[in-house]
Amino acid sequence: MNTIDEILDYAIDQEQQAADFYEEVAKNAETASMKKILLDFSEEEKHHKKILQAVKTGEHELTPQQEILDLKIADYLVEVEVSKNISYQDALIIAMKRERAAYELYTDIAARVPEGHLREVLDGLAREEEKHKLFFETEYDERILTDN
Amino acid sequence: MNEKTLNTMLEKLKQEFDISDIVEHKPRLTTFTVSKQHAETLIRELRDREAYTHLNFMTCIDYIEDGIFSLVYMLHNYGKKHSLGVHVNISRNGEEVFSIHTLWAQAWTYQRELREMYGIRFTDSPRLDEDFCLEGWDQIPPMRREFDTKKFSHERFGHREGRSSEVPREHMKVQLYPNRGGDEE
Amino acid sequence: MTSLNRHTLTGHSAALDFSQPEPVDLSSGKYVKLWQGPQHPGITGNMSLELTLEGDTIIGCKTHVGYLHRGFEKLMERRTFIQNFTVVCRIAVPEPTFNEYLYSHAVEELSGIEIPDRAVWLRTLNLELMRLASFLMWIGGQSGAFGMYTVPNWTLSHRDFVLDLFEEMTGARIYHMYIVPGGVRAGLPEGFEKRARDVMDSTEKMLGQVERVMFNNAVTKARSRGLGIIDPEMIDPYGIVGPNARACGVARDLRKDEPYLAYDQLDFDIITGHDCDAYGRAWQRLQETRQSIDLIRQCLDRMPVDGPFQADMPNVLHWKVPAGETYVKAECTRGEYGYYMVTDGSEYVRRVHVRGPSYTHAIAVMERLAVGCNIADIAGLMVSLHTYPPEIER
Amino acid sequence: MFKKSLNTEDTLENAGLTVEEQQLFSNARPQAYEPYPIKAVEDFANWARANSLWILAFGTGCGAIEMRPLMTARFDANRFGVAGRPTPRQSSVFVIGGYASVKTLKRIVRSYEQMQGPKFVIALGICPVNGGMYFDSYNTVNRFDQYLPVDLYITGCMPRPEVLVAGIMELQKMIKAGKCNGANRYVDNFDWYKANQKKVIKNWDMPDYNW
Amino acid sequence: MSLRDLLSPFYVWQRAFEKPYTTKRPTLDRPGAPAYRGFHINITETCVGCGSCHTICQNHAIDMVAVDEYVGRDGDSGLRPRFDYGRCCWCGLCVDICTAGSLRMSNEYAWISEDPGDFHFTAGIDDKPWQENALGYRRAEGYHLYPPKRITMPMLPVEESVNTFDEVVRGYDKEQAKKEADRCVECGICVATCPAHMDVPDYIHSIRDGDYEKGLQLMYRTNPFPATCGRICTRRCESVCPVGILGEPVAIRWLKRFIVDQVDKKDYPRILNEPIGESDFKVAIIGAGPGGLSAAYYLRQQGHAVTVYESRASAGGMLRYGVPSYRLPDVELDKDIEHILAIGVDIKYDTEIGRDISFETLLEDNDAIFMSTGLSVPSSMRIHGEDHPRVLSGLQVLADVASGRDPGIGKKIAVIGGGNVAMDAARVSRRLGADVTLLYRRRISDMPADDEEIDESQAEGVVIVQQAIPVEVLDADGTERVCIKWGEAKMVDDPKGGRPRPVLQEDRMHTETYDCIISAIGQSSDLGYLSSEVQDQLAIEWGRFKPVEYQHTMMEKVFVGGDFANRTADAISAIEDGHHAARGINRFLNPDAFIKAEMQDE
Repeated sequence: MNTIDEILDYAIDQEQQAADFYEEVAKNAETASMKKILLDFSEEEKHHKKILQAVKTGEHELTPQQEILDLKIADYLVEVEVSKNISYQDALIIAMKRERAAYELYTDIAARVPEGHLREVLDGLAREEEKHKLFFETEYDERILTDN
Repeated sequence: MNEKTLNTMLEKLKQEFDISDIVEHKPRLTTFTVSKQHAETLIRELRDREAYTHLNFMTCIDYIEDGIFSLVYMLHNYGKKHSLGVHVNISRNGEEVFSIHTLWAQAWTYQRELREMYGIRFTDSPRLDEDFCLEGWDQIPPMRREFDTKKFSHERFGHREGRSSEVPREHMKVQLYPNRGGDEE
Repeated sequence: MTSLNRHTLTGHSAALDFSQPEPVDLSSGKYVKLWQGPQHPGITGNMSLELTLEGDTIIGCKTHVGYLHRGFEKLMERRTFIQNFTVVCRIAVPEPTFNEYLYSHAVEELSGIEIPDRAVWLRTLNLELMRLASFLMWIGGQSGAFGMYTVPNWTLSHRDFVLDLFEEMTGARIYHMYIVPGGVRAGLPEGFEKRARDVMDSTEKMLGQVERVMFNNAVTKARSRGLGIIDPEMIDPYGIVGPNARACGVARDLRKDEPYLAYDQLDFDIITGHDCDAYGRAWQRLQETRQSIDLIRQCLDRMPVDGPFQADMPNVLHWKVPAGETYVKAECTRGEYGYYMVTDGSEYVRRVHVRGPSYTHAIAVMERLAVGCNIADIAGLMVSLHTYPPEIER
Repeated sequence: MFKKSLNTEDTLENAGLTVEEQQLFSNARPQAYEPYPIKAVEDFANWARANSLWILAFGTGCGAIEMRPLMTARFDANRFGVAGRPTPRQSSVFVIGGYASVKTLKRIVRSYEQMQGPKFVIALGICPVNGGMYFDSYNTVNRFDQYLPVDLYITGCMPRPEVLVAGIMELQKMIKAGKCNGANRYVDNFDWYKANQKKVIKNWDMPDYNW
Repeated sequence: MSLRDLLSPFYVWQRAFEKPYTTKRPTLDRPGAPAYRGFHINITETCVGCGSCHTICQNHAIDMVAVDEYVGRDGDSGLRPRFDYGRCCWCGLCVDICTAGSLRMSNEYAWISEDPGDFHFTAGIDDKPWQENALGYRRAEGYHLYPPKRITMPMLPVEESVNTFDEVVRGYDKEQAKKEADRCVECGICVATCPAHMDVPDYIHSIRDGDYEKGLQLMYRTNPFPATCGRICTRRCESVCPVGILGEPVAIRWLKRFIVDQVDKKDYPRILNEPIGESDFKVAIIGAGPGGLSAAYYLRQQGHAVTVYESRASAGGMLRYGVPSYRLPDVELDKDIEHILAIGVDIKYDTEIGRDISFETLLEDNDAIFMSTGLSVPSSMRIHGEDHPRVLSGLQVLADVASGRDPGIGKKIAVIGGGNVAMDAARVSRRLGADVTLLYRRRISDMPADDEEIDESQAEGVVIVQQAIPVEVLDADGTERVCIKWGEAKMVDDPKGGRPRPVLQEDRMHTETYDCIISAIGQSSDLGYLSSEVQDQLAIEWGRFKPVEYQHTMMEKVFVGGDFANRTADAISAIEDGHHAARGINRFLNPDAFIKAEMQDE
């Protein structure tokens, strides 16, 4: 992974994998409503993928300097298992954790490459994942942590 | 007024004129009811003997539910600074009443007004049938309670168009929850 | 007083002859029937006099009222207690606040509401200002009726300065709607006291000038001396009250006799006169105007500046006053003004009767005093009795 | 001595009068005002009219109370060419002082019809507009424009002398522009006005047109 | 006649040298006094359209007219006053009574027009020159036309209440209730806001009249749980009560309770005397909570044979097992439930669908089904160590206490959560003698719990720690104790809007040991009794039902309501769901009658 295009391709691929993952879980979900939720997640990932593709063609720009709010909800939750009757809460936890992992990955790599355009792209990708995480964390905060 | 003298006087009036429903509303105002046949003498006696020389006013209350008019003569004693309200109940159906126009100069004006506003007739009261406030009045006397002034005004004088109002509660029901609430189908 | 009582008790005085004059034979050509008013500059308010003349001497007079009849007593029976308070002031346009006070007082008395001290003083001040404004207009009217139009220009302008005070205090010039059942609607605005004192000073100065040009005026004297003499024996049989009675030497003033509001804490004496004619009544009113200025100053001196101006009130939207009956009265510029109120425990008043002093002054008294007058003096006589037609017909 | 219209088709009935009285009163209809054919002359006439508004001294209701300050020193309406006149014959402006009771309305009609044209009506306060304070009273009319043509309304209760001055200035403007044609409206719709008047004035014992 | 008398008139010349009285430009130089009562100004944003101005106006000068931009705002009738200046007498009573304080008057007084039809306008909507006027009449401080303050409710003193499960709120006496009822302005905005659309102004009116039987009848038209709602309702009505804008809202809930308190239970049949219709239909109801019983009550009135299936031993659902008796004594709940049963509703206790009888059988045997099984499963925090035996659920503690069992909480406990269940758990624990610390991740002002609950629990000695985010449960010394690790949070504004969100500050962690931790962070539904096919058919979304019109689901015979079918999850919403479902079931069972009636209407 040396060129920017390679990195972007990797990121795009990661998003596709995520989308596939949710589709797979949805397939096994027991109720139609949960299926729908998971397919929505999948759509969300496909949307992310599109954004990255746009970055690659230059139609969209990453924003490496942007400050993204970190609610730190994902950090302290337990890992949950994927199952047939997965709840909405657990689905959100899985999603948050995946986005967090991706964010950490890009941040890690970015720390190891020298300063320059490449690092900026990696930082930008990290920000992008952080945004995704915030999206799910906000959802969790709104819908799950109602009385808490 | 000294309470004792007041009570003495009322006691005397009770014996002489059979007054009833004595109510002391405040230290300076007492009212009672007297029958029509005693009333004229009573009022004259109050004026000449008890020094209730001032007629504050004379008016009428319509108790439509009881079918009576209650005439009120408010008399005042300047020396004792005390007022007496004399109620005389008469039937609402055109019962004729004695006149006190010989006792006070302004009395006939009150009687003329009561004739016009309530349709009460006072025996021998001067200029009784002259118009007082109204002119060409073709309805029942307006102060009688069965006369609906708003309805009459609306019918005869009309109102300017271009007005319409909503009741908040009904409006909200129609707008926000037409199928709900207490009105069962 | 003693002589008065003797006469009314025996009932043989000429004052007790209230029989209507014999109708005259108009077809004889000797007499003329003349209507004065309602559209006539020499009439107080919107009313009319039906005069029978022999030459230019009046031999018969009938008062016609009702041109301003709005049926207040009926309207009040179909309005709630709070709604009525806005209606009553309309009963007497030149002097609305007495209606407001008496109506509010009657309602308070029947529902057992005690108004706070500050409201008592504000009401007293309000009523005295009203008295002053009303007298100022009256002086102008009396002077105008005798053909001198300078004085009205002075007094009406000063009345307007008093109205400015009202405007500041109450939010309106004419219909103040300030005295509300339960108290008053607001305290005094900032700087009011100073402005009120200025108006009092200038008005007092102006009254001195009025005294000189009107009361020492040869024409006024000639026209008003001997005009409309009220026999003191007429006072009780005709129900004459207020300055009209006091000018005849009868010391009766409700502010003193049956003190209401803060009048028992104010320092004043009943003013009486001895001339029973139009001049005497005018002089009486001039002195009472000055007394009123003095009372306003006393009110301003002693007005509490803090504290509530409204009693604890129920929700006025569905206010039910307990069943009861009362008669409350106050001394207005023309004498005893009274409200007789009967309630039946509902949200509406059962019956209100408004007793205005003009009821007898403008009809029974006027019809008697007019006889023998010159037609030219009838306007002056009418004004000298200080009558307001709207309080007659309501 | 009395104008008696020859054309019987176009006369008034005067049914409220006795036969004897009918002989005494005119039965002619009112006539519309025709402006001068030359505009400059009419404009000049309007200018003159606007600057000599003489008000009929008839305090019909509570609005009359503010006429006194208006006519005295403080607001001094005389400087606008306004003067009070004791008789309708000399007056050009009728100020309706608020509510009109039925009894007064009869006198208002009579006074108004006696006024010389061109004449204008100002209605003060809320009551002539839509009944105002006395919208439910059995003795006051609610819409004054049903009975007489009104040129200008000044709302409020009460309208202050200041706004009376403003109203008079507004009226002057309208007159100068030749827009005040209430009197002609009255002539044109005379029967309608008369029917409305008779609907509320039940003892009609005067001529149909008081000229 | 003296010479002096002849000369005195000439004295007037002296005034020729004084300043004239005349105002030079009267129309310009003389604005109204600062407090002049002129034309109206209405701040339409603040106005809620309660119509008090319309009611008080003795001249009928004010019309309430719909203004589109305000239709549908919360606690707003969507109407605004329109003034007729052919009527308005400038008395200002409308300003005095204005509940929102939005109405005032300008000191502008000139409005001249040739057209008498001109003189009306909607203040604040129609453009008028005085709209921006800063001066003019407004209600003076300390002047009221209705009492702004609420009648204080008698309560058990804290030292007593913390030791007993007796009801804390003692209820008004007749005098107090009448005075409180007097404060109502009868606008009816609360009726729209109340989920059940109760006739609030009408039953408050009946208190003023002293006619409590009529009040009870009015309440039962829309709510068969007045004794309950009179105690524990979330009272959204009070939050929109216009009287509360400048003062305190009318105590609608306490007044409702007062009516019920005045009527003896044994008089209910005589007073209410519901006519029972004729019907051959059978309706099954799953869950005897407020939703289910409400539906049963209104369905039974139509004459249907109604059977309620309840998994527990008593009816009432969350009202019995989730609400402590110091807020809602059992006897009061029974007053409501017994009347519902008294009109002929059949109830089968200890009967669980899916275990004792299958949903499919029920579906087959009945003409319609109403499901209202609520939210019975406590939510999990999903933090490490949560399955520690000393971590209890709030619901369980409350149910234990309600059933007379000892929940075994110990002496020093922590409660996690900020909702009403958390408050209840905390206050119950106080009554059981424990020292209670309540941890909440946001601020107290963000708590979904009732303000009164928060205040009372604090008064009773519950220590509320706000902005505390639990991150881990740890073992403590001994099996009877447990440790919790929590971190302080700071509130950060959400750039996308919405309320501020708590963000954990990792450098500010605390660890504390307790006898137990009660978790009360929310509940979710247990739909285990429904097969996944049925669940699919019912189209459940986001873990909750989304009924269509009249609480109907996508399944022909099935109607739903209550906490798992609405977003508000309170008793009054469940009651309305039940009532509305009853309407829906009637329409569903008798479609012809309704179509006919609707056609007649048109």
